[in-house]
Amino acid sequence: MNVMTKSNDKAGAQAATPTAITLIEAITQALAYEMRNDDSVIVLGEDVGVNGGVFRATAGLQQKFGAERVLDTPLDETTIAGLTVGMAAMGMKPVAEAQFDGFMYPMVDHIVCHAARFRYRTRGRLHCPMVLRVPWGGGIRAPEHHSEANEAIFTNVPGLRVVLPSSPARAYGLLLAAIRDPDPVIFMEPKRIYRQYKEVVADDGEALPLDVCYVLRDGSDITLVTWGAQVKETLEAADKLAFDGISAEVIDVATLKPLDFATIAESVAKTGRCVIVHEAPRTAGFGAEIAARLAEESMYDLLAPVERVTGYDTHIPLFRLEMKYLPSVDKIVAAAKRALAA
Amino acid sequence: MNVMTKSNDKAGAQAATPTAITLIEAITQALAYEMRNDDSVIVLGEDVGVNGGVFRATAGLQQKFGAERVLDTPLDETTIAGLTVGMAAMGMKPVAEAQFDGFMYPMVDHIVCHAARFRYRTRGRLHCPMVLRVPWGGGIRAPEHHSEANEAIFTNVPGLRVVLPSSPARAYGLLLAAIRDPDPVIFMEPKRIYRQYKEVVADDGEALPLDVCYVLRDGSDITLVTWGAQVKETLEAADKLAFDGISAEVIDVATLKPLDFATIAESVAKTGRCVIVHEAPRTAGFGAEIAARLAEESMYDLLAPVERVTGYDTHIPLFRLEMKYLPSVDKIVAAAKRALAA
Amino acid sequence: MTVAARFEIEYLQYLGPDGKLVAEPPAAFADPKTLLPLFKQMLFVRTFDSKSIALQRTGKLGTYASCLGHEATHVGIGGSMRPEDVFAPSYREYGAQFMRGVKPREVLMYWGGDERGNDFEGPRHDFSWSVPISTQCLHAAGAALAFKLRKQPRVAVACCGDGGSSKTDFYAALNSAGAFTLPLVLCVINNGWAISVPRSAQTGAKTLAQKGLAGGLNSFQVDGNDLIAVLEGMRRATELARAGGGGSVIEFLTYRLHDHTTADDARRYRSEDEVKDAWTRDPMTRLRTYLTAHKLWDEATEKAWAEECAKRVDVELNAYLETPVQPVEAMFDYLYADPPPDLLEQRAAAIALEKRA
Amino acid sequence: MTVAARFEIEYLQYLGPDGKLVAEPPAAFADPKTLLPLFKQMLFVRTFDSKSIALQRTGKLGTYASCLGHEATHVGIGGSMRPEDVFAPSYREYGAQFMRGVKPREVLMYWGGDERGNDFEGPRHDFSWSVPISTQCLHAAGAALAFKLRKQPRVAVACCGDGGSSKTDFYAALNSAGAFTLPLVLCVINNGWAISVPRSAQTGAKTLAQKGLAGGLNSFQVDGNDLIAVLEGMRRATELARAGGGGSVIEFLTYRLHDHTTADDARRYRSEDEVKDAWTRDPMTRLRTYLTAHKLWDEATEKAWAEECAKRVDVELNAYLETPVQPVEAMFDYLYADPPPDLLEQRAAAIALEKRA
Ligand SMILES: Cc1ncc(C[n+]2csc(CCOP(=O)(O)OP(=O)(O)O)c2C)c(N)n1
Ligand SMILES: Cc1ncc(C[n+]2csc(CCOP(=O)(O)OP(=O)(O)O)c2C)c(N)n1
Ligand SMILES: [Mg+2]
Ligand SMILES: [Mg+2]
Repeated sequence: MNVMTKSNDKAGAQAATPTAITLIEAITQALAYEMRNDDSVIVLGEDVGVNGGVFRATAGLQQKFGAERVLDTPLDETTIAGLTVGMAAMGMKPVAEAQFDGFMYPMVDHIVCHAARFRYRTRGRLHCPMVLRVPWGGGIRAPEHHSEANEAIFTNVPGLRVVLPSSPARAYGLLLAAIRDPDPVIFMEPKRIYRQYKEVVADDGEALPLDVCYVLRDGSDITLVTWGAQVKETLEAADKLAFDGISAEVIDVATLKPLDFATIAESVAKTGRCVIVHEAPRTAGFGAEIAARLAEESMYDLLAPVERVTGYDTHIPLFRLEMKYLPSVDKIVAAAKRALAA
Repeated sequence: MNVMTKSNDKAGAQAATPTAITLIEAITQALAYEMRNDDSVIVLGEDVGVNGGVFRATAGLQQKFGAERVLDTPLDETTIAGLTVGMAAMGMKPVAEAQFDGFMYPMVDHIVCHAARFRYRTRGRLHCPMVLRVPWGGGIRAPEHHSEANEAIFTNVPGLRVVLPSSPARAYGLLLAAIRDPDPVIFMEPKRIYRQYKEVVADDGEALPLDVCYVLRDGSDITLVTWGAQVKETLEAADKLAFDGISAEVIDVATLKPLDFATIAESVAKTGRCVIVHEAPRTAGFGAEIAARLAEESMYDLLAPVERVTGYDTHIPLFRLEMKYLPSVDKIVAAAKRALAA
Repeated sequence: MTVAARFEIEYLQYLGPDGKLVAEPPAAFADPKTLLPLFKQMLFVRTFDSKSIALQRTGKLGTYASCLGHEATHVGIGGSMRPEDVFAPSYREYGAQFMRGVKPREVLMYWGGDERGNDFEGPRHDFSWSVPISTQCLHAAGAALAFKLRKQPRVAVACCGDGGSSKTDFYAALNSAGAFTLPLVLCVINNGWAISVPRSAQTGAKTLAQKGLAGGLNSFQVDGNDLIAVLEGMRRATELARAGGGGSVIEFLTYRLHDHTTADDARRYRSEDEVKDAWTRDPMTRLRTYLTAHKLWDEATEKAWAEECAKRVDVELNAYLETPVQPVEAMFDYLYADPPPDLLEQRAAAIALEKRA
Repeated sequence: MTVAARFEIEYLQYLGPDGKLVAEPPAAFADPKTLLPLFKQMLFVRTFDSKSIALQRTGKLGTYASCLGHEATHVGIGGSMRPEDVFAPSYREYGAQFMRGVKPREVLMYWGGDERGNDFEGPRHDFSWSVPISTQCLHAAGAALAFKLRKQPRVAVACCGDGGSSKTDFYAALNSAGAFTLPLVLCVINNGWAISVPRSAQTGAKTLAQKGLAGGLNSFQVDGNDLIAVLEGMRRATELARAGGGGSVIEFLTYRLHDHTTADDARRYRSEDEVKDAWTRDPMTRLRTYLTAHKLWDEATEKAWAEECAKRVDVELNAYLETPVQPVEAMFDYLYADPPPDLLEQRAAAIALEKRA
């Protein structure tokens, strides 16, 4: 391997010819980069050490940075959340891992009452520069509680950022941004596409902007808005629609909170139609906020009712049925056609 | 006092001439009724016993029904939630109290992972007939964490009911319904109006229907949709609008989840305009779901963009500023006028 | 110096790793014959376990959590309970569940991604598997509270792991058991590992049993590979509970001989030597030796029983494999007793979509 | 019988309720002179407390949590810490906070409904008041972990109540302290009541100190009305922590002489007799007697100091009362370092609304 290092670059570039990596490898790469770059970055969670995480997101980090930078915690999510808040308040930058989406609930108290409030409560005297990473969503044939899309739990909570990357490049760039952000970030990783495909992602330490939507595909007839694993199905739906001569714009929301509604509004102003796609249950899922903003601010642009393609208002079933629960390319195409027919 | 009892009525009517009572007294009255009526009903929480609850919602119940029916728990909300789930699964009907909205977060795990799932998980073998009561919302000059409107935490969770009464009569009737419902109910009580006014509420054990909106005032020009403490401001706003010749229909959602959208849709079909009022932060508050449904299903009825009058996207401040945070009559009137001018 | 309180944590062991008694067994279990049916059940469980792992490897089962090495603890716990008691397992105590009437096919259904596995025929009031670690301990405490309030002589028994004993729900359960004097037995099954995290990283406590002292509970350790110690520990705890004497924390010392689950590769984080060493304390071997010494078991019997186990497991496997998938509406039908109209609309839409497909 | 572990919970007391020594004081506190500044601080705190209650009664303060009866514990804890240590209070340990530099006016601001009370001048790294019970214990554990990882010789001290010792966060904190050998001192201030719930209803444990055994921590009780015992207990715990020896749980036995807060009426749930009896163990009286016996204090000094305290408290009260309300934009300005555009729009709208009003 051809190793290139600039002496004034603490983090260093690791490889001159970056190879294509998966989303999960991009996560690991971003963690490693920022741990080299900033020694206040600490990784903690269950099995993140020697084992490298149940999904291998932290693989090799303990070997590289030592057991004082990568900590296996006792098995308690309340503990992880509370320790993270306390460390962050003392100026460290903890990046905690919740092992699965379904195990985040015991963390809600410390996140909502403390992480999201320290700056506000103390008028800026203390704050919480922390990231909580969590493998998110369904579709991997996992046991119960390993498949939940629970982003809505956090989107009504002031003071938080909720970020959901959908490609290796965005995983790398947004995770770097999340770690560097001085406020708490819930970083949800679509586990279904952890290893779906590879992409060349330079390990250059360049963060991508938070708080903005990413337009993945330009279009003029209809706007498809989504995030996380469903980006894939949505892009495929756009392909299918194109085949029928329909030009779909595809937007990856990427940061749900705070929402960059301007980008969505601009697109809908152009297309007049909008389908929102997410895998969480429909009622009061985050899609509702986007539809609400459209009803408030884009009413006169809308040529058709807004459509939501979502999980049903029931729990995601165990894996024998789970794919029937999730949004599919067909469901998205059908919704788009309904909107276009309206 | 003129006591009338029917021998075949276990619960018994306590007073022939019911006196006017406050919302909190209606809660106590409903609890007492159902405890007489059904001995599987158990009240538990912090300070609910001798002290009768910090708001006196359970005043006198321990004296009346004994310490085995009204239990002071150790000071831990995880404990309260977990015990409640376990008791409910064994066929009791626990009515747990969280002392304040801001202390519910440690209960989220047991509510979301278990209360909401027992029936689903076991294909009906076990279920959770429980109620979690919680004083909800701001405006009482209380310390931090005593003023939160956090209903949105629960509205995306399948399997739950979320109920928010706004008058003594609805508090009585809906709490009875909640206790009798075989599924878990989060019962949020607008503490700001606990003692705001009195109303005659017969202690007749008559439940009111869950899962339906209550139309509190008929109108033809605009629909005002709200719940909880804001019902008062909304009705006052309707009065003010009437003064200007505007006829506002006022809907108390009452059960947020599952939502009776049909009643709202019907009203908007008539009025063509809608203002949604709630005190939780705007983004991804439950108002978003209502606006989203309008954008999906009532697009062609809408004559103006939907308006939301809500708390800001920040934490409700400590009490010196809190009233500036909450929706007010003026804010509602202004929003209605914007909608009417559109 | 004034001493406000003093405590001791007892350790129970009767049958050593070599199959010889290290202490006089308690009267109730002095006759080795009483152990025979449990030993047979342990063998059955081990057969079930290895066949389930094999099934998973062929793609016919989802992630599966093996119980290899836990047989004495699991079967001993299940065998110590009465039908009217309530059991709150974590996710690998099949031995305990089989003793209570849960069918192997139901275990397979659960790990096979079908909720109907939780609708088991075992005691209908038992809790189902609990994936969120140790939350079942609090549900068991709630059940125990219900029993106490109803004055029923029933006991709630919950299991969690060494890792699970770090979970706040475990602490909440023992705190409640002490505060309300609940008929609750908290079984901490210390198998040395919580996935890749060793017992030593979970806590600074010398024993996991002593956590019970935090709630004023009856707290002790047993050798979880010694069926007699398991039975005696459970006897003490359930008798105390049934007599209104309150809760216990029992730490069962055993070892997870397999990977955490079929999705795990334990070689990444623990040494072959440690596992080899743990095999010398295998619960099966010592009991076999003991029963053989008492002429209650021999190779021929073992062979016959092994065949019988294999046959019975195959019946269960086939029953599982032949169970058709639930219809799509199953995801709507068990959410509410009284489903709201919107949900019924979604249900109808899902069915329509199926028909089209 | 094999014993796996043995424990003892020690109880520290030096100065009895009558102001006489019941045991030889430790060398560090053998000279009564060392106690004098702390005693004066205790008197100051009591003055502050009664004036704050009076202020609340006139409607010029929100709900206020009195510290009456806790003075020795609070001042002793604060007086045992170094500036670079971190303190994580619950909501009534003003005595400890004053020792660290928090101003009385800041306490009043907080209870007066103004977030700026939390922006105190006391150590800028100290945690603010924590209303959600015992959550501060875990934040202190996180701080202790940060100190340890950075190899700083700093100690994190958290306070919670007897009720707070039932909270899962408290257990999580002591579990972490043991697992990571953290420089953490968990102070359980057992004042007999959690609002209306007596200590006896919180747990079946004989002492609250023994909860520390669950995490393998150094665990003991002190007489929280005896300043010497408080100081000695804190000395032992902080020295152990600073030396890398890990965490402690100290149970301070004291009594809440006032209502829970000004929003509470304790007569509903506890007897006058109990309160009368508790007054016989008042921390102030015994220390006054002790210092007077050593000619370090007398009535004239007390009178002069009481006047001084009253004057100082009045200055603080006035400073609080004269602080204007924050502008409306204050509710937007401290949420994010980098506020999103939508929030800035809401901010502008709120300001515009103010101007119109
Ligand atoms: C709340 C929660 N967090 C994390 C997990 C993921 N997880 C599953 S099993 C396990 C380890 C459990 O270890 P232990 O309690 O010792 O039980 P064992 O598996 O050894 O029987 C973890 C971390 C989970 N199921 N629930
Ligand atoms: C999580 C949470 N639940 C409930 C409350 C309400 N509450 C405030 S103080 C208190 C009692 C605390 O008792 P204790 O811990 O003994 O402390 P003390 O007030 O006696 O100092 C309760 C229940 C709270 N603040 N936080
Ligand atoms: Mg284990
Ligand atoms: Mg107390």
